[in-house]
Amino acid sequence: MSDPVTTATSDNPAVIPVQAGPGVNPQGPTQERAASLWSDARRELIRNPIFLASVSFILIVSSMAILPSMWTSKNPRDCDIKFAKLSPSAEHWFGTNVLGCDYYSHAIYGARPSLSIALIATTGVTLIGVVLGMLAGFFGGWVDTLISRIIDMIYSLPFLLGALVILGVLRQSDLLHSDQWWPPVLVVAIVLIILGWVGVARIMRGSVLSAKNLDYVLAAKSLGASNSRLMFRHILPNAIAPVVVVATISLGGYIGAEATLTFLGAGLQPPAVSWGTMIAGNIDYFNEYKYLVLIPCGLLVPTVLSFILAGDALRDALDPKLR
Amino acid sequence: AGCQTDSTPEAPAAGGTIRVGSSEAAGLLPGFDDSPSIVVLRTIYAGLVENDNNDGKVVNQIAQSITSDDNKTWTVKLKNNYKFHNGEAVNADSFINGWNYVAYGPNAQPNAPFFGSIVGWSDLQSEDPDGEEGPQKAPEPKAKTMSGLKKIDDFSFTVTLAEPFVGWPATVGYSGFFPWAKACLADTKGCNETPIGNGPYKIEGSWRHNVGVTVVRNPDWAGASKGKPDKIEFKIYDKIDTGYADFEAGELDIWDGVPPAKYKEAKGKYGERMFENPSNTFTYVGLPLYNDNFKEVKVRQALSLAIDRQAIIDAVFDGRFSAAQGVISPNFEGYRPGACANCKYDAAKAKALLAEAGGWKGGKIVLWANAGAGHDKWLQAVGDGWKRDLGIDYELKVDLQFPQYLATGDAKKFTGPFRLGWGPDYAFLETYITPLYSTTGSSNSSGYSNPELDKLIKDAAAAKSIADGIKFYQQAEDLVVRDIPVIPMWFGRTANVRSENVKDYVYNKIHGTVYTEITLKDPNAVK
Amino acid sequence: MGRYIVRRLLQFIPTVLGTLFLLHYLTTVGIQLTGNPIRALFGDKRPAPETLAALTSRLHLDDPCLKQKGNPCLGLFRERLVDIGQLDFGTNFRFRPVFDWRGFFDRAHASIITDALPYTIKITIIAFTIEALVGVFIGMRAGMKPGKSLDYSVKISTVMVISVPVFVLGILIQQFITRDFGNFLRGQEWIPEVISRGVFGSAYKQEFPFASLIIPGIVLGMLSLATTARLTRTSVHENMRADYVRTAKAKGLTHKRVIGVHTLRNSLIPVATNLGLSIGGYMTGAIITETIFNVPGVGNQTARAIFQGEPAVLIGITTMLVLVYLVANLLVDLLYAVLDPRIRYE
Amino acid sequence: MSDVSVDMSPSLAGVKMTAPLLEVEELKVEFRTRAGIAKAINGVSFEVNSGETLAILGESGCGKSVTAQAIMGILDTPPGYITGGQIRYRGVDLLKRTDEERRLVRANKIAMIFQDALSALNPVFTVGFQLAELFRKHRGMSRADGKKRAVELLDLVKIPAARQRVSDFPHQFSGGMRQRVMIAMSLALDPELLIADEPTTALDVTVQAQIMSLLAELQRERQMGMILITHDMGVVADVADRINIMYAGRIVEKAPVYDIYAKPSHPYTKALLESIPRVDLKGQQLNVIRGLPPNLTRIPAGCAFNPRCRYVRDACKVDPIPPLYEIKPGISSACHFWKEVRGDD
Amino acid sequence: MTDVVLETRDLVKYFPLTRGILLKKKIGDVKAVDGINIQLARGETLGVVGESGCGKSTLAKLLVGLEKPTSGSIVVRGKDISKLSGEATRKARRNIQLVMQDPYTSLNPRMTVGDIVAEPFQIHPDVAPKGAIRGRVQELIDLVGLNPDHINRYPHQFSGGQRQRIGIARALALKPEIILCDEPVSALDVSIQAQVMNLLDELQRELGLSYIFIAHDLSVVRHIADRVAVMYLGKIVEIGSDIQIYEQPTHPYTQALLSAVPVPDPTLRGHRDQIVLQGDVPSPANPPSGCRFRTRCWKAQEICATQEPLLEIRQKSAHPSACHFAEVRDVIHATQ
Ligand SMILES: Nc1ncnc2c1ncn2[C@@H]1O[C@H](COP(=O)(O)OP(=O)(O)OP(=O)(O)O)[C@@H](O)[C@H]1O
Ligand SMILES: Nc1ncnc2c1ncn2[C@@H]1O[C@H](COP(=O)(O)OP(=O)(O)OP(=O)(O)O)[C@@H](O)[C@H]1O
Ligand SMILES: [Mg+2]
Ligand SMILES: [Mg+2]
Repeated sequence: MSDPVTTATSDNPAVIPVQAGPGVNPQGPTQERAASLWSDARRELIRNPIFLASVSFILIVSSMAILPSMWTSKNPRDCDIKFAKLSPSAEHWFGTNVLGCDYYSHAIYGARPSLSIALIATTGVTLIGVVLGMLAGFFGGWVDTLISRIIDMIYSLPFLLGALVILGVLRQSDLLHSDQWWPPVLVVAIVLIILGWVGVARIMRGSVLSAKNLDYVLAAKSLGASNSRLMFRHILPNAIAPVVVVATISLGGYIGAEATLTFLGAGLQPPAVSWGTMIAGNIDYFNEYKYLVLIPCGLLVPTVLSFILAGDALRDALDPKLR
Repeated sequence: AGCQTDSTPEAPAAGGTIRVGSSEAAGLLPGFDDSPSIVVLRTIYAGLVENDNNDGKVVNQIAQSITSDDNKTWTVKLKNNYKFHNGEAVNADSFINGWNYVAYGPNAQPNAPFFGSIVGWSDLQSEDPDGEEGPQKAPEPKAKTMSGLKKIDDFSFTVTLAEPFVGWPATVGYSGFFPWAKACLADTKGCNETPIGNGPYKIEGSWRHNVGVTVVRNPDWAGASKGKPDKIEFKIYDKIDTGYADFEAGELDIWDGVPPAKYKEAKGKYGERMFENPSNTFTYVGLPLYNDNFKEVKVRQALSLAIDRQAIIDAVFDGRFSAAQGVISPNFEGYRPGACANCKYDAAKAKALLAEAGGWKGGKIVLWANAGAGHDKWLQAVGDGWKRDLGIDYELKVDLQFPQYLATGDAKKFTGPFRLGWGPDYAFLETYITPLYSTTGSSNSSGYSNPELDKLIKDAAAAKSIADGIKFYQQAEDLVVRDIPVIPMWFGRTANVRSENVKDYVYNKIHGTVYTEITLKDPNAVK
Repeated sequence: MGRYIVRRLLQFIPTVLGTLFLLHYLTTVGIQLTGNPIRALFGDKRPAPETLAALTSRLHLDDPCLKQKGNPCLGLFRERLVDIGQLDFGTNFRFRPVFDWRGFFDRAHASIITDALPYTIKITIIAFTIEALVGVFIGMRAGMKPGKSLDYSVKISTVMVISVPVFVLGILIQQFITRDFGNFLRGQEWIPEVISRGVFGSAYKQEFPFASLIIPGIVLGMLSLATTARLTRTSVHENMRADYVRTAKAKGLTHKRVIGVHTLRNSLIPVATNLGLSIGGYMTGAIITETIFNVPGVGNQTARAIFQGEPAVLIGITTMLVLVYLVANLLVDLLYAVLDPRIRYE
Repeated sequence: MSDVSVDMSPSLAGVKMTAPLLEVEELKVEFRTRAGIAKAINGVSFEVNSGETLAILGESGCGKSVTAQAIMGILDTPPGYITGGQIRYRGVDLLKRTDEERRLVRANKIAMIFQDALSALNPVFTVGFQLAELFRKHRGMSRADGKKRAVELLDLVKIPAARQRVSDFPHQFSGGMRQRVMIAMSLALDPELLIADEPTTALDVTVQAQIMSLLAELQRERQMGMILITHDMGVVADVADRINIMYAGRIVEKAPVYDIYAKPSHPYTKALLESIPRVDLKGQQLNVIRGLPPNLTRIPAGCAFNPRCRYVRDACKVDPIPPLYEIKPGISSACHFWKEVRGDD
Repeated sequence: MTDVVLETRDLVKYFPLTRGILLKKKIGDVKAVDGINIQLARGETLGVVGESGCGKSTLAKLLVGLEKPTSGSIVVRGKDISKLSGEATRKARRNIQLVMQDPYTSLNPRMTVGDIVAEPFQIHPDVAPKGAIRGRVQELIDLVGLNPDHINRYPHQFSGGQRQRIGIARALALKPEIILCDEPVSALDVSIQAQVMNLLDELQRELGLSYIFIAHDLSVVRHIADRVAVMYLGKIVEIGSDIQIYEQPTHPYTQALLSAVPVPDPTLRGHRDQIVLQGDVPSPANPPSGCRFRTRCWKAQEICATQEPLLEIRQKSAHPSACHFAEVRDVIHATQ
């Protein structure tokens, strides 16, 4: 039976010279070993035009947020009521607002608070929500009961009430009146996080519940995998998809929520500008001066869209079945 | 002129239902002081006196006469043919008992302070023995009735004031002085839901909270004008934008108060169907005189002069307000145009004055307003003006909710100029002076104290006649606009719109739209 | 399972107590920080101190602990619990009772909650129906053909809805749909009033108790509708490749059935969570939509109570909402077991 | 409702009952993946007739399931694409028909038993629902009738206490029972052709024997053609009429069942048969085929089996690919050196 | 037995049986594993065969600690592992590994094959130094006959058999003392199956592994097992060396089972003497009294319904058999 008509390749498969195929690094295994869900996803992403477009847009907008002076030489606080509500012109690209401030510089300077609040809040909400939702779903029992009840409690509070009171408390520290730009942003973001993580946590808990008894989780368990490994290597990647969706969606919501809070006087303090406040503060003038609302919307919507599209692309890239 | 359209000789077609936009009242008892309450109360109640729809002059309604020799003890004589909707007669007791009820502290009626000038008022209030912080609860007040109210007979009584006040008869047209039926005093809760008034209209059914109040003509009304529409439907809106939107959708005949941002559009759209008139609400920027930076008069004058009121009104409010020319409403007897020289925009003069005063030393000026009410925009414009013309940078502090904001003001803790407003309590210009600027004024939030002014007020109250009194108050106004303890900004402007179906629109300078006198072109348009 | 439900119901008690305490604490801190809310009733005018004191003490806001920042006022909380235990939820600042169950049956006992609740229930039903049906439907359609034009148009339109603050959205809808388009409809004789004045009215109307809630309901449902649609899309997309979907295809079922029954059912588990959550979320939304469209419901009352700082109203309303929310959540959890029989509750 | 037993199964235009039940010709399927194009099927041809059982054997991953999916028309596209060939059912090329026409062929004419029963059954519907659905959607039966039929089917596949189990969910069944449910599902509509993709892998031998004899019986009764895909040489020996051996997406040998076992004509077949554990080899190493299955993105030139073949010569390592040499009527082999392999001459 | 590495004592697992969706109530127990006593010696392979649903997988899950036993104990080297907790369980698990039955669901769809196989090393970092993991993974992949090229692929890109091998590679990684194979080769074609079995054999010889090998394919079990246990409805009905079970089966169920084994020889088609069992498989929720097999047994008598036959050596059975009428019958060589 075993009269091996040996060819170079048959005996020890490990030494078969690996022919490089498309997408496989000819350098061989060292490089190849790098492949993991994340590195594959990265490779996938940099070839996805929609992802690239979204990310470019996000980068553009981020550069506005980080270095507004690169985009405009005007000071958003140079306002002259005599030049109020001018239509867009060469002097004022986006016209002026009701106080006679250059609206273009507002649009640029408005990026920073909007984006940073949205990003900080989304990150915080996602982190806390994912971790607590995971713990609740994974361990069940009293951990679940405790976390779920806390979720219930926070969830049933009216958002506005919670936000107003928490902001009131945080305001005592006078963070909202700092000379720095970030303390008020942080304060608003913290409020959004405190009240927002529960949604993500519930979604996460639901996904974990259905993922935790799958065979591959059991398999890892029987290998002696620690709970954290089960949760973060096995369950998390397979349960995160709905969270990504909710997180990217709420990112848009947070920009709006900041506007609502500011509108109620609880958020940023004017004359600080954000896109949300630009929309909220000018909605009354919409009939006559449409550009006052359309311009910030025109920045906000594509930004949120970019985040959502990028999130989608990320999620797809993390699903090997789609490859 | 109060009446917008010229009345035709023949009586206008009466009848029909008019639909009026309003908002949820705090209550439908005369003890409530908010305007949605008052709007309804004025149709179902009638007071001792009325303001004439044409010129705002005080005329007797239920009162036969109100007289005094010393401006201190007033004798009120009543007509005897008025009845409450439940058939009770309107007599001296209706007033005396009602006023005592409102004034009695534990009843917690918002209008209680209006009786504060009557002798014996403080006996009806309880005093906390160990201060507010203390653990003990306040005891029962000493008395249940004010000693200053004395019944002479069924249809006359006397009112004794603690201090002489020439304008007192003008104040009793206010809804807080409306009479109370016995049945109403017996069941105030029920009466709040289903009011028992004495006016030309009476409630149909009862108050549908947050939805509406409907009143119908009272056939037993003894007054001169019987009221034009058969029925007035007050529809309750929470936000003026919604109410206005519903007006635009043809659901309302009268809408009082076009939203500021829609004003320009509405003006073009409704043309002569929009009625405009200066209103009596006064907006000002108070200056904290308790703060060293604002002690210098010239600084205050400079700040006031550096505000281009008209530009702000035009830019932010589409020209919706009337820039203040003094501190008294243009609708009031005794108003003088241009009374305030420091209220005109004059950047050069402002700069000069500030220089004279030695410049500004307070660093960034902090502008205060309460949160969520949309005041930040125009305050920014004010600040921008200062920054531009006086080189004073500013910041806004607009994050305090109303109670906290007011408490901060009451505690004199504002660190910079603060926004406040004022509305008249009664149709007498005194209401714009004493509470705001007298040393002990109930709403003197700037901490202004000028003995000269206090004296003028005293003199005015003791004046022989109303006309005499007005002269003193005008002198007081002159002091105020010179010293600028508050920077007068503007008076509001009514912008009331009406549907095509409205024929005669009647406006009373003091109270606003007179719903009971409105006539319709087609009374049957709404079934 | 029965025991599971009983256990969950028992857990309601600590949750409700917890929420009540949280709320009590928030309102207390609110008062401690911002001062006596009664003061604001008088607006810019400063009230006579006596009047203020009288009102304050009648509304039980004169407890000294309300002046000590950070004090949880446990005594007040206990009193409040005792009152609530006796179904006495107190009154608002205008002395209207917050809750009186008899108000559901008898106008003479009308109270804030019994007046407001029916409207909110109606608007919630409308919002929920729209969210569930429309959201799941468009999400499913988008998920079936990912990357196609429908997918993108759903994506873009949901992004619009999501990123524009609700009140802006509501105002725009009011301007363009109920006013401009509505006025056009009202100009047409042949259109029944229930459409032109009811559905497309700018505000809630007594005459059209259901029709005039449709647009507010849509606005209310819109935000979570977007989430539902996106979630459904993702979920369907993920499950499309499942082996049992292949089986369904092999059974010769129509594409519609393969997607609509076999894929969808499995995809609904995360969606169900979201739907359950959105019932709670509606309250935040209702505060805004009800105000914009003048619906005299719970949201409207909550908004008023928040801005006037009326603790009794807030606590009364929230107690009720918490119960609604908890029941909704319990139902969602039970729904899990229906949707996914592999989950078992013991 | 129960007398609505009209055959709602539609007929396909152009069907010739005289034509062979199923002919697959030069079928090519590829998967376009990120790592390149995996040529899973590279020209597979075979036919099945009514009443006949064709067994397809081959290494894991050689493309058996993909072939079956291509016939059913349930290949996931993307990434799988049929790039060539024909699949003729009764003379009609299914690949040229519309989706709707193909849909009606599924389950009605050609049914399939899936390899993995747990994931192939929908976890959220009861077994009864999933069975009754076929009757409801294809035969227009009522729910109650559908359920009745579902119980009958479960009985047919020997599920104990079928009446109660019908409302259980798949996860409540053991692996074997699930597989039987799958079988029941495929037989529900009396298909003309049954594709059984490892139908008994999860079954114990007693049940397997029952199921196989059940299948054989039904096949006899209904003149049903069957494609049996399996690894179990014993089962094949028991039920197959003809055998096709697949390797790397091609058929390398075709022969009647007796011939294969007696005298394999392809080195791969030979090696495969030698790997079967036998009593006499107890305690010894089993024979294995050395080397690795080919990477489908880079199939070697010439005969795909050449790197692992004992009989390999230079000719095997270059194109053209060895054609299917017809050895005798009904027997063919894709080996240049089939004679040597058979030990003929 | 001398070197016992694993022993179970009266191992029992009941699953609660519920009805209804909303208001589930317990209506009984599924007696999946009902009093199993086995011993596994070092270097030994115990085959477990039996009807599907008789509790084989449940037994395996109990042994690796994925299910908690209802009662009874599992003793590994003198320690009752079912009573351990936390870290100790994780340590204990290292020694006893499971190859799962279902290759489709037992691999994380979002991990590459390389990561899946490397995972045991990451969980137990003391097994291989970090730098060596890669090499070990490749070795293992290679060992189970997969192309090391595929290390970066995801499970869904493999055929069922390929996936099963990934599972085996993962279980082998830690070189455990005991490997539980729950039908490890049922999805494999015979040549790969042979490879896997050779591999298991080799590993056993080299490392002295012990196996519990669950399979339906009796010829595979026969090839690999030293001893064989036959299960029926949660109980072992017969246990003995491979020769004893295959050549001299004494329990009727074993006999029926063996007679049904298909033989890869078409010439024998229709000539084998198959014992066809009558009746339905009873439900494990409500097993028959006495002998559980009696409802389908051709030898059943009254005593079978009243008295449960113990698993013991009997007059006509040289090895333990749970039948009152145990008697040798050669079914394998029987032809008609
Ligand atoms: N989605 C896919 N992407 C890439 N390759 C795939 C995909 N699906 C299947 N393949 C490849 O196609 C080939 C054939 O797979 P198929 O499932 O038909 O094998 P099989 O013969 O059924 O094997 P087994 O007997 O193990 O089930 C395999 O090599 C597999 O790797
Ligand atoms: N989680 C569970 N809940 C309820 N019953 C279960 C559960 N798991 C298994 N069972 C039942 O326990 C019995 C034994 O199942 P098990 O999976 O151990 O069988 P098996 O011998 O492995 O069968 P197969 O050979 O088909 O895989 C079966 O009747 C099954 O229905
Ligand atoms: Mg296969
Ligand atoms: Mg099993």
